[in-house]
Amino acid sequence: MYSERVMDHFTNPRNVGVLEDANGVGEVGNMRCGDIMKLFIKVGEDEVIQDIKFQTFGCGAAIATSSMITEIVKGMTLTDAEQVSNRQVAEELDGLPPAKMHCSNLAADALKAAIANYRENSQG
Amino acid sequence: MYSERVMDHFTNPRNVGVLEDANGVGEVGNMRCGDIMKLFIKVGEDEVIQDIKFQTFGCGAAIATSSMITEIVKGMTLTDAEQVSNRQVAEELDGLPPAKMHCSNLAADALKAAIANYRENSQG
Amino acid sequence: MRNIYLDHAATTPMRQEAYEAMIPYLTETFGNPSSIHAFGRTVRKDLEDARERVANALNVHPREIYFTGGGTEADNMAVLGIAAKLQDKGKHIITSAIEHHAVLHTCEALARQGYSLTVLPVDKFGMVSPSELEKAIRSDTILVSIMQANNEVGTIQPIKELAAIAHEKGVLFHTDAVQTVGNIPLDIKGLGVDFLSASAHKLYGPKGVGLLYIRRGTKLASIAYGGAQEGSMRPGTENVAGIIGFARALELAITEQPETSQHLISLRDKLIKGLTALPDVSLNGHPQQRLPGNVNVSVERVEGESLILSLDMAGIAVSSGSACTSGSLEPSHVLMAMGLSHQRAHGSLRFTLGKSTTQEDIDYVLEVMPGIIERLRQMSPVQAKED
Amino acid sequence: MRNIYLDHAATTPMRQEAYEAMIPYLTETFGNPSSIHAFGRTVRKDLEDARERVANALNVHPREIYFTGGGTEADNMAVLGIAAKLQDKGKHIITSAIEHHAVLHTCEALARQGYSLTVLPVDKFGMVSPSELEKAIRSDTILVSIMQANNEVGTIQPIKELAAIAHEKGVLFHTDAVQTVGNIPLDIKGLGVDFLSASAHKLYGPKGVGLLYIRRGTKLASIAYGGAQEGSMRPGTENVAGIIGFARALELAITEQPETSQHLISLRDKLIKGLTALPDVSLNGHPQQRLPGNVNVSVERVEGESLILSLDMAGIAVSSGSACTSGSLEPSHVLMAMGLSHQRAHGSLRFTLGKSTTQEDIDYVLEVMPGIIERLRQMSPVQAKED
Ligand SMILES: Cc1ncc(COP(=O)(O)O)c(C=O)c1O
Ligand SMILES: Cc1ncc(COP(=O)(O)O)c(C=O)c1O
Repeated sequence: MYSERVMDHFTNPRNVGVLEDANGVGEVGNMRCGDIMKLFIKVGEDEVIQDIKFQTFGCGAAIATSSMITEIVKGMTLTDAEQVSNRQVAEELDGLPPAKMHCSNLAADALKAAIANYRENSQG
Repeated sequence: MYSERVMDHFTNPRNVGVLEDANGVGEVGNMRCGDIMKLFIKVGEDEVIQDIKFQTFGCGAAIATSSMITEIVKGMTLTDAEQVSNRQVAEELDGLPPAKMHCSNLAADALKAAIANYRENSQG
Repeated sequence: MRNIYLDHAATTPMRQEAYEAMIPYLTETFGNPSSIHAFGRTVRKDLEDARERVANALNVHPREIYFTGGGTEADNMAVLGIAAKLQDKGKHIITSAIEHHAVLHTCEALARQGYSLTVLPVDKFGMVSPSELEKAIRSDTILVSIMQANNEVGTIQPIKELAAIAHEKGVLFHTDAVQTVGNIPLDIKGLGVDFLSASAHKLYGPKGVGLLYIRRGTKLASIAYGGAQEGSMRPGTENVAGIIGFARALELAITEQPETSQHLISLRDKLIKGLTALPDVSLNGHPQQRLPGNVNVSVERVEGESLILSLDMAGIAVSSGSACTSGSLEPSHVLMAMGLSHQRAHGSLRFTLGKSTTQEDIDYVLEVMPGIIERLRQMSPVQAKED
Repeated sequence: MRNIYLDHAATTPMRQEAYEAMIPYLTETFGNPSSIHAFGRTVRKDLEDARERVANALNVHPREIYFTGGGTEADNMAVLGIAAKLQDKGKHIITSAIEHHAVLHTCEALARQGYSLTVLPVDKFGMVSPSELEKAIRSDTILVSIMQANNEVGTIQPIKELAAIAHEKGVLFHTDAVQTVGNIPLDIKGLGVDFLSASAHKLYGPKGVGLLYIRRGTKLASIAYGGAQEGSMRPGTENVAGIIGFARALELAITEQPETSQHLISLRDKLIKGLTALPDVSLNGHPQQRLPGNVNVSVERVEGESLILSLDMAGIAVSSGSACTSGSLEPSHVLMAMGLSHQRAHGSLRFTLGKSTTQEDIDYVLEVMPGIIERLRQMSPVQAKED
């Protein structure tokens, strides 16, 4: 069902947890469809993502995509990070089962939400 | 499917053929349903069936019932012979498959037709 | 690595006796039972012999047994067959909210075709209420279909009582007994049902074969057309090997049922006790009226598929009612009908024990579960309520 | 005693390779392909692999293959599925008078439900006329279903031409290829059909499994409801072992088809020649457009079941279109549609040859036939016309 990469990220998820000094937090999904992703980012002065962590309630795909996106965007500028799509995350994981492409593949959305939250915070 | 007795009568039918000096002939069945039985009887002065032969176009059950009835009624008086029923013939054969009870079990009818024919002949 | 199969409600391993009974029909004894030559007659005899043995095991008449291509087909035959047969009498059908999709989706298809459908609710234990059924029956009701035991949560319904209520009002009663045959005592005549579905692969027989019991004197319209096999109710050359294997498995399942049940109940209760002792893990389904081998729990703040994957990596095979495992976006309709929150439904885990399950298997499950839950909870954004 | 099986159109012996392919799935590899744990995933993979191999053998896409519980089920799915799907477009269905009951009875059931049915006649060889089809198509025609080759008389229809006529008028085309797969060259894409039925037990595979090819882009309503197996078209736990055995048998049948056909044709022609040289024995079906293994003759003045029984006692297994063997009071609808007299229909005899049939088998048949015919004719009240 899942690729080895998915199983690797499910088994050894990178950057799990709460980022205490986050300046952007995004949460997407809902309990109805059984996937909730929360991304914490710490954005530096240069608009670079210095640190990132996630918490996810969800299936193997949800956890793996969360883990994968933290690896992808760590060190990226916000502008670059915003370009990352859910599809790209799935590709980095060597694909996801068709049924999983929709509901469990929200990591890029969570990131966008976190970036939006950061921008709100830093403007206000 | 068929009892051993049926198969015995099918394989070694008794009294097959045309009775040249028959004084009663009965034919029942038709080609539509695929069973035709012809019974020839030679009735003596004492109304006893002295000889009997059959010709049958039909399945195993049709041939076996024809053969069986010739054995049953040979030597019987017409009054006794008329009492023989299709069911009785089937019982003497240790039964017939349900599907065969209707179409292929016409021997007693053929006999009745032969007796009726004899009576007609002897009255006329 | 361990290889512990605790998903017997999904399917069971074939038992050796059933497999061995099938071998001749997959090799030399290949005739078509409809053929009248010797090759055919041999197989016909063995097929009818199998029907008789099944009927004996179920204490019904051989002519009441119709072999099918599985439990789903048996359910479809009963529900669609009655609907077509009795449509002039009425078009109202009653079922329950926790039926297997083989019944529920079939009833829903009828509803789309203009039938009227009442889906009875269940209580928090998954129980249908006899008085609700009584209230639901109308003058145009033609069928009540309620499963004997639920495949997800294991709740056993009071079928005898429910069937009696239907019959009192002159309504036919079907029960899906796919999960019960061989698992609880089964007395079809005593239950008083008109139709009953079973499936071979749930009782250590082959996949792709089942049966529908049709009480003598009741008639169904057939839902497929062709040859005269199975009284024209299930046309098509019979899955002879499958039927023979089914018959063998069923006979044995019924004979061994008292012993098997006892074995399963003791392991089940041990597993329930151990799991529900873990923090925020609760039992789903009825505490007493429950299939011997069924343990269904919800693990708060954790999603079911993640639990399955984690257990799978530990060599334990189980299932879940989470959306991710149902192929749809919704979690189990059974758990939702029982009033579980989305979180508990998504975090459900079903262990279904079988004949070969051991104490050690249960011990091992209880050993690895805390760590698995802990790890996933640490990843979860859903926090425990402080008290 | 001899034991010569010449009833391969009824069913074929399982081939060793198919049986061996099935064994794991009747023993250790028992998971439910819908389960997401390792036990399930293994089986899912093997099942999808089987689908792919079948698709490759048939030169179609794996997603065009739907496994079923036999040829009858595939036929029902196609005919009932299109009828339900397109009922708003029209309710006229066209089939032929010589279809297998799996198609004919299904069409007749639709006719009872208010569909309009045209049953195309056939000529004395059992051939459907393309121009008759063309004339029969109406603006409300939704499906044409014509078998590729007839199971009784072996006549092969010009499916490519017939399908093209249907398509020209925008009508979908189904063909029952149960008797042809593995017996004649099969090019589904070339034929241009939208749906095609096949059955495993006619090609040395197991009983109770078949397939429906559904051309991509066409859609059927499903006729059974339950789980999401086979794209929800055939719900219910898959007959995994059967499907795996089917795949193996089908692959091999297609690969070996040229060789098998050649073998069968030479034996067939020898048998036809020998039988029709006997007095008042005539060939039924088409002299050229004929299945490689099919020999169907009528023996004047003798009834078919008697012939079967006599041959059976001589160790030869064959079948007949006589009423006695059909379980009804009427002889074969196929022979009657071809205009045979009742006598010739009742006196029909079908020999269907298979892979393992030998020259010696044919010699032996030709050796015993004269005596058998003679004996039965001597019992017959039907006399030869003197000329
Ligand atoms: C032409 C044809 N169609 C359909 C069928 C039905 O196939 P099955 O017996 O697998 O249901 C058969 C054989 O019985 C057949 O010969
Ligand atoms: C309660 C119940 N009914 C019906 C079915 C369907 O049976 P089958 O898979 O044999 O079609 C199942 C199992 O899948 C079941 O658990």
